[in-house]
Amino acid sequence: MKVFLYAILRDYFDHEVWIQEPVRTVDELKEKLLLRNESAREILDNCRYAVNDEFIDHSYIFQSHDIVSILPPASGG
Amino acid sequence: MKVFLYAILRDYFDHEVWIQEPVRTVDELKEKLLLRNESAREILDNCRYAVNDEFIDHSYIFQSHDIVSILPPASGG
Amino acid sequence: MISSAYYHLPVVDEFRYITDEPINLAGVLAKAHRPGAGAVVLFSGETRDNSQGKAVDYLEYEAHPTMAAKMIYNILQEAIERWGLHFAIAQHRTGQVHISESAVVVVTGAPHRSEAYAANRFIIDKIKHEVPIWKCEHFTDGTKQWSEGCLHEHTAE
Amino acid sequence: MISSAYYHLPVVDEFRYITDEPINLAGVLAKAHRPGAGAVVLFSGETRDNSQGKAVDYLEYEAHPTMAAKMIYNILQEAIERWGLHFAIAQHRTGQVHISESAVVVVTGAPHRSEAYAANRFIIDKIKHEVPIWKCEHFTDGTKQWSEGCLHEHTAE
Repeated sequence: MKVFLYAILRDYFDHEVWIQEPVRTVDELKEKLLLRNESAREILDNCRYAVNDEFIDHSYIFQSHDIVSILPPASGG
Repeated sequence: MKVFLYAILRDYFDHEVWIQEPVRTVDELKEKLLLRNESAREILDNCRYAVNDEFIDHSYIFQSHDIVSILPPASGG
Repeated sequence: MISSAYYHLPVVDEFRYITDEPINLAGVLAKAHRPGAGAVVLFSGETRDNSQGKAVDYLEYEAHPTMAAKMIYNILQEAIERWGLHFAIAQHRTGQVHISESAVVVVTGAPHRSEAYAANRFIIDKIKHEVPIWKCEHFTDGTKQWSEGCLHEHTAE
Repeated sequence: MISSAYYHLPVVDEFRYITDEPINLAGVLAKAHRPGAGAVVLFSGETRDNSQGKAVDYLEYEAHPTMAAKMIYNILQEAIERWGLHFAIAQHRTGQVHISESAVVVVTGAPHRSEAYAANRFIIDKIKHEVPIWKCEHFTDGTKQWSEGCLHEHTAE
């Protein structure tokens, strides 16, 4: 599953991450990412998650071709 | 005494009016103007008065070389 | 004023406060940037094609130019002190102003946006209510109407 | 969109909502006039030379461009309906934005000024708090700081 990470998350991960193992939920995805860099825990807890440009909540079940975006709290302008 | 009248007052008087007779106060000035066109009474009552670009109140005593401006309620913009 | 003083005086007076020429919005906005001003707000009051249910041909503005200019300067100074602006600009046009042309522009710059908005609104409200500038609406039916002024009026426009 | 539709759709989308090029404030403002819009308000958010007591070199903005563009469009639509705007424009820049350059512009037009101001403020607040665009401050001392975001934050800026 393809995952894009933005802004401060790129200090912890690549912008684009490929998750080989199947993950079903946001919580499972977070655990997979924390295996790579556990210092990102607090930030990942505060992020919004989107699939195919639509926000999802924690009850969402990933499909195999989903493109996931992990979005830190926004503060443009 | 030279008196300048603005905006809607120019529908009642010339822009520049010369008052030959001596007038001491705003109220006396108004009476002199109303002799020329008494239909301006309500408007003149709502105007602000200025001498040499400074607002004056009804207690002001005109000097012979004063240049008077009579200013209807403003509403620019 | 000499142009080198421009950076020291936040009231930008290289634009005449009262002008009978078209307002150059882009030119005014181009001067409205300072290193410390993270928020810039511009207001332009423009002639609407309708008023009081009638089609407007054009507006005509008359001013007491010397008093109006002095009062606009004082309003800008008051806003600068009250909101800590890095600059403030205002210009009001006189004469005929046609549909969609700007009759008045106000630009404010502050470190943060709350102050830039509040000061901008303060300046235009005060210009419209207190400064000796008068508006006459000329309608397409040939009639005209001097604005009644703001002595007891609190209008949204 | 075709240019003849421009007058029917008050969301002006001839400017890209997210752009990596310098924002052309004068060009945006030039498009912000309508016969019925007597009040035009423009906000420009610009890079300040200081933040958190440190000298700023430049800001860097990153966006999720497709989501950000869609959300800005929706925010403009919401503001247009809520305040009866005659048009609304917004554009946010990405990449490096240097001191006094514009990072974001919002322009609103309404018959009267209360609505133009309120809608303008609503749009910029919502863009800053909700749209996936992130700011990284780069200081002259070589350090950088990602903005902490607005999840629980109510900032004046």
